[in-house]
Amino acid sequence: MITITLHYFASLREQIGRSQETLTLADSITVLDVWQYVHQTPLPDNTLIAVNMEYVERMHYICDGDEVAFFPPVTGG
Amino acid sequence: MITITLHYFASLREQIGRSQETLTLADSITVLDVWQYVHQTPLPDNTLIAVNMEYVERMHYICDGDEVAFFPPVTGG
Amino acid sequence: MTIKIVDSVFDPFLEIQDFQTQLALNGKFGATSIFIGTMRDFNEGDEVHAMTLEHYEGMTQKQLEKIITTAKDKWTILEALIVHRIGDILPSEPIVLIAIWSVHRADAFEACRYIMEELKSNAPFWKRETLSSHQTRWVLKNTGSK
Amino acid sequence: MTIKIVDSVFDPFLEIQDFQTQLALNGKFGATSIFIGTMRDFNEGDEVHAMTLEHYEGMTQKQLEKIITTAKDKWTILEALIVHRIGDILPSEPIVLIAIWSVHRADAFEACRYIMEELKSNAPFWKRETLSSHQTRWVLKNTGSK
Repeated sequence: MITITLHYFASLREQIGRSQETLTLADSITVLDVWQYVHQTPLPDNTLIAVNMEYVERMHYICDGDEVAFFPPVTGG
Repeated sequence: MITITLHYFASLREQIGRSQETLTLADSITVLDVWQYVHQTPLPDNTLIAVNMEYVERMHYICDGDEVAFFPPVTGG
Repeated sequence: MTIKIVDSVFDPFLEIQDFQTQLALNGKFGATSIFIGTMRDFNEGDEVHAMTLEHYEGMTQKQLEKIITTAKDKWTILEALIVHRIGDILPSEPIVLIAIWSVHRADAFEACRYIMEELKSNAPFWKRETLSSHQTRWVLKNTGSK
Repeated sequence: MTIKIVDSVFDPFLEIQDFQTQLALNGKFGATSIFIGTMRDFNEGDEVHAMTLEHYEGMTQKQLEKIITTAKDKWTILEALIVHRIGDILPSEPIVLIAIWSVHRADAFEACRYIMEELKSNAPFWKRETLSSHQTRWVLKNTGSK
């Protein structure tokens, strides 16, 4: 079993209505599939994805214990 | 008659042993000729020349009342 | 190198001076390049009354450290300081400070610019603006190198 | 725009703050790019104990004004401050300060860098170093973009 935490930030957090949640899966899947499994909608085009606070591509496979974050383009500085 | 003032700065001022002098000439000549007339030596290669506080080329002709300055490469900042 | 994420107004010049006095670099650095980003009271044609800066705690520090480490590989820099605001911000308050110390000027100038561009592209901060109508909006994206 | 030639030690951060409080730019600028050149205690492999900075009074101001005017043609800048030391200088004292205020960061970064490079190439200042042996030497030339 693979358990991961999902985090959402900024406008994406507001749209989803929560900032985090936990997910348990039988097998490793890609972060893109994680999004589609949980939200049943395509991932918005410009969404950035981080696993354990490092940027990853959409085809990155999750591991047990991963912290997976989805967020819109960053606008700091 | 053309009367100009000559100014020297930094290492050039020290080599020449004075910071300024006045020169009167019958006709307009170039700033390079001014140097050769006064110092009887070739102008050191990297010397910069300003007339009335603006950089000029060696072939620039002087006018009456000009302030002509000779100095080594600048090293500020 | 120091990275500070602060949730209340900071004085960029005090931050630089405090940091500089701790450094044992007297006489060793010839160049300091500093960038300060300040909140404007207008953006994209609208008056902006206030701003809230959200960030991804932990990832922010991690990404900023990575950016400084890359800058240190590319240029010869002696020290680096980054301070970034989060929380509620008012116009004319500083948002970000980057200060780089080096022996020669090219390193400080180029590392400072690089770090600022990388921060804008990769550090997980998000701005939400409150307009004069009290309406709020998320800033959609940072300008490229602008 | 302000150009100051000063013959005693100055505090770059106080200069910036004093200048900034006089500006009616609150909320109007988003970017400030600052460069500070500081005297090092070593140069070209030798310990340097002191330095004297000579300049061509009048031409200095004229050239610096020209440099800022050209920068204003090239970039959209709101304000510019240059402070440059002359006279006797000790290690770790600031030599030059350039500060540029603009709406967007590219203008401030690029104008600041440009002004510094032009100052190094064209402003009539000359440095004479006093080494640890008490021998003095003129600095022969500035490094290109370094």
